[in-house]
Amino acid sequence: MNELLGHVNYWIVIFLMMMGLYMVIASSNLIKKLIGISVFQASVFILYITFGKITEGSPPIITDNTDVYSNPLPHVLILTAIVVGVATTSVGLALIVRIQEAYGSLDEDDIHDINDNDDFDIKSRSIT
Amino acid sequence: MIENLELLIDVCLLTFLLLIVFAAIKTTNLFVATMLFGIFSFVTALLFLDLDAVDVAFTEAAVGAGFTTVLMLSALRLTGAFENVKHRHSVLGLFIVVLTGAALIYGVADFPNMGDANAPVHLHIAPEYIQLTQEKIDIPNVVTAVLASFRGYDTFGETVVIFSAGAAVLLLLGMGHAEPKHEPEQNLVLWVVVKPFIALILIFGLYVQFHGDFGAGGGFQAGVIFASGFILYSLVFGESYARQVVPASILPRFAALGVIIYGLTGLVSLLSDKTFLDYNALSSNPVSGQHLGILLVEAGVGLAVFSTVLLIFYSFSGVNHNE
Amino acid sequence: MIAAAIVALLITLALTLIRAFLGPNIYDQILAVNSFGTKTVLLIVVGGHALGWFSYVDIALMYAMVNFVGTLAVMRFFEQYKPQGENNDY
Amino acid sequence: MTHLPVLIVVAPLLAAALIVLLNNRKVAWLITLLTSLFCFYASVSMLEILQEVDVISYTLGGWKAPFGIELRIDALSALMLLILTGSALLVSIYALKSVEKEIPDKNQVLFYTALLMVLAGLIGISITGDAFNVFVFLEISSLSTYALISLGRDRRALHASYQYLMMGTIGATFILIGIGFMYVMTGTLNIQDLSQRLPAVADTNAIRAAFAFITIGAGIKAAMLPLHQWLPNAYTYSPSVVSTFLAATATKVAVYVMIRFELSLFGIEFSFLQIPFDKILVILGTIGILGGSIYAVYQNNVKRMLAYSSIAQIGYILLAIGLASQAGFTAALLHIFNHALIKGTLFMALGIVFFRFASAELSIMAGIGKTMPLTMAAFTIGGLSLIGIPGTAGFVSKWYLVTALLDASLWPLALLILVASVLTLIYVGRVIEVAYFRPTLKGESQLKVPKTMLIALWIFALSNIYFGLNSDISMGVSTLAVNQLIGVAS
Amino acid sequence: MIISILSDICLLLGGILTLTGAVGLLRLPDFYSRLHAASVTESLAAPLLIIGVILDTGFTLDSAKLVLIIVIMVIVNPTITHALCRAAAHGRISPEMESETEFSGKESK
Repeated sequence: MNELLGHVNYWIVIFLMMMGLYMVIASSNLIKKLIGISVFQASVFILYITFGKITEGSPPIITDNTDVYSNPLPHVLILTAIVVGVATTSVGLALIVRIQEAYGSLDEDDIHDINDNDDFDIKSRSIT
Repeated sequence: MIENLELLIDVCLLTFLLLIVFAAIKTTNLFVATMLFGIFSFVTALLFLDLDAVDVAFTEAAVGAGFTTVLMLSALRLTGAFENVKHRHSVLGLFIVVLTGAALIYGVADFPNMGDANAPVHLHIAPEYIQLTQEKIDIPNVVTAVLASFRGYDTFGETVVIFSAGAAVLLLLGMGHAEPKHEPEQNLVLWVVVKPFIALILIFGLYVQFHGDFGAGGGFQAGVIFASGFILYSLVFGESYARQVVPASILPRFAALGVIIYGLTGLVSLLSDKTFLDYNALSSNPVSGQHLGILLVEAGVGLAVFSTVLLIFYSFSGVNHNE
Repeated sequence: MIAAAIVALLITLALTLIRAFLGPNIYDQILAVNSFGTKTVLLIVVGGHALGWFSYVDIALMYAMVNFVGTLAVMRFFEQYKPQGENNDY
Repeated sequence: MTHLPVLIVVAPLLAAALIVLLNNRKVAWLITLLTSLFCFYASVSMLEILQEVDVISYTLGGWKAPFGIELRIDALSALMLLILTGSALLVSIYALKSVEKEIPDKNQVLFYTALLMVLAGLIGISITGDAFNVFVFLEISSLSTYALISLGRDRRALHASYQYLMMGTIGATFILIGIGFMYVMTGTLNIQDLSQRLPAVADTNAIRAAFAFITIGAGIKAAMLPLHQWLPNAYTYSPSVVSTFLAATATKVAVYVMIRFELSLFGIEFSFLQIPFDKILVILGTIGILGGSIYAVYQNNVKRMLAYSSIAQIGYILLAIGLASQAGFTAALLHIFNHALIKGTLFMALGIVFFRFASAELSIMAGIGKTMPLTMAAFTIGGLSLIGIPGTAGFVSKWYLVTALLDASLWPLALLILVASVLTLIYVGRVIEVAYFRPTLKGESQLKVPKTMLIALWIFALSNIYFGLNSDISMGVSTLAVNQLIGVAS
Repeated sequence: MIISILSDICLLLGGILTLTGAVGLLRLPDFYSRLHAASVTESLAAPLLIIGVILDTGFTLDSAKLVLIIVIMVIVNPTITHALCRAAAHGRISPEMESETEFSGKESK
């Protein structure tokens, strides 16, 4: 019972990570990929916070009521990581907006086709 | 009893997360996917709260559920692409995912149980942090102490990350400008409700900024909350009014100023031959030096985050950014 | 009693989530998501009180604000949104 | 003086912020130049200090090591610093005219900001003694890199940047997972502390998984062959200044991360005895060398050709590490250094071609050996160095690599290096043939090549020859670094 | 004693109300009735639950903030409902009625 419940967070979080990663790889839409990567990152955050938890512990804010505090370090790390994550997301979104302007599509397959066309154009120009 | 309840909430929330992500994978509508991501962040934040990570929950709610969602929606509006997202089934992708999952499960297998007070994580550095915070820094919130003092260099890096994100978005999209055509339609009910509400948000932002030593909060959260006040204003009354209140051109400088405040606070210690970010040098009394240092640093962070967040919002909501 | 309220809220959240999945149209989903947000605030208040979460009130306050801003953003950008073939649904 | 370790990171960061505050193009360039000059000075003087002490340690915030963050500069870090700051200095001289030409006016200030932040991020990674800090600085450099790449004129630059963002973020998150796994088992983040605490828990799944995740994460960033998809496009479509700087530094820092984690943190014993990591590296390296070189032969865009060549060169470095011998490590570090010189030269020369013709297609380069003699001469030196002709820097590192291979009696692989050199000869030869032996295209632009660009290019090119003839400095630092690595680990 | 009983009653009522609201949200036939179910129950359930908590904590700074949350929710919920309803009417979602032709939400502006 304890063994199972003690790791249940980890199992579910791993499953979440896998789903996030799958979303990145399997969707052809750029925005969905970005959502996927955010989900992937957020699951890693949950993993970290799970490390820091102590049963019956209280948040690492010193009060007179208790002596058992959860570990503050993962919290600090994840605060940093969340900010990094949102920074990445905003840069990604900015890129997406520009890609939509430049290509008229947000579908990865379409973009690859257009890129191949561009390559072909350059080749044919250089031959003639 | 309390532990069981905690565990129950924990498991329920995790299940919600799974369902939400599953739905997000399934949906072909980007609008829906974005909103699902919004509640994903909400539930994640709630989970953090359940796992004792108050500050993280605060940040995730402000940044993940609030700002990221607004940003994604703005991007959706700019791209105008909402629907008919194609699915593709990638065997290679599935293989990579399963491989990663297998590696994770393999690695997690001999982790200590969740919540085990005797896990190595809780024995090595964490107890010293709690003790040192009480002795040398003397503020209740250990997370703030570790964030701003023990690992202040990381936080400096984090401020720079936010700043560089602002610079990157500015490079990509420019500041944009408001266009009356895209202003929101007039809605009297909203106008009346929102006005006092904005004041409330701004006051709350200030409270979070200066209350970070004692409870959940700090520069990051305050910066985002403060910015979301202006974002709200812009959403309801229109871009052009918001830009009159806080001009876009001033924001990059504010953000830079935030980074510089942080950096200079660190550099001051070099003058009295202490190392970078050693706040003991700021005052004759080490403890008050720490307090002052944390205050200054949080102010720098708050300023940088506020201006960057608002700047990014402007960049995304403006039009004709790329002439 | 407070435990019962928490359980009720959890079930509510689950049901709301189902509505968010089912749709059938975008407005239903917005409604469900917003309602989900509100219920989360309630869960924080009630759960925070029952489990003694630290400074849960501040967080609940912020959630309420974020939920409001988020939903308004949805409404605002919704003006540009033209669902395809919506008339066929109803 | 004692504060150099932190100033070398903080100076470019604050300078980046200052540039935004002042918001003037010329001033921005000047600040960038001065900052990189200062960083170069700092890294040289720290190299001097390292002649006397083993390691420079700097505790930030006045908190001693496992509690606060520590900066830790050993010979390996110093070598990286030398590469980073040296390239940054040359690139910032070069940038003045190149940026004026390629980047729209309104973006130039922010361009320099981003460039400085990339520099600061890479420096930060190289000197930090804290595992999580690596992640933070990795992201500082990456975010700015994404923006810089997207500034290329071609719309494909945007997509290349997006691809890099996706893969880079996955890589960084993998590193984060790895760090988390190590943290769970030991409770610390300080690299020094970790390396002492790891042996006690080395025989657990978690540590092995951590090893795998960090390797793959760093491998993505280093464009290790099966994980290389982002690199060719990113290098091809980014502005010249950016591709020069990235080609000279970015992937090497990722390799540095790999070396730092695998050799000094996990330790040689764990990496090479408990896990057959050496064999994996040899295989990946070999695939990288062959794959990269063969791809390069088939490219018509010279920038893309060089990008694939970079993948091959990463293969050489990984192969050398995989030998798990002192000679192998020395060869690897030497090649990291020399390859920075080589690729710096080649991409700078190409940048000048691009400056004139706004294209880096092979066909455009017909006959430019006559019209742009200085540029193409430098390109030729770089090309010869890439092939490994005696008298150039490339020869030195390849010589050491082949010797190390023969020491390990892996003569088939030594033969393979020869084959790869022939492939290199083919693709470099194609460019040189087109440039010198084809008739000049008509209607070429009369744009004069600015002196600053040529000066920077020639410093790079001559250093190829200098370090080819006199490898005391590079050899000395590499040997010192290897001795420290092995000493620390065993 | 009385206060704690009162608090329990509030919590219980609030819990039941949210549940009914959720069931309504799930089961009712069209958007407008679902909106109705969700928003009306919410406007009552939220204050009830929070008052239940306030009664239990006693009067501190926290309870003042909780009152603030009630105020926010009571103001914001109807606002959002209003905005959503308006948007739906503009978006030509029509309520499900006995005779479909009687009402169409077109152009209520």
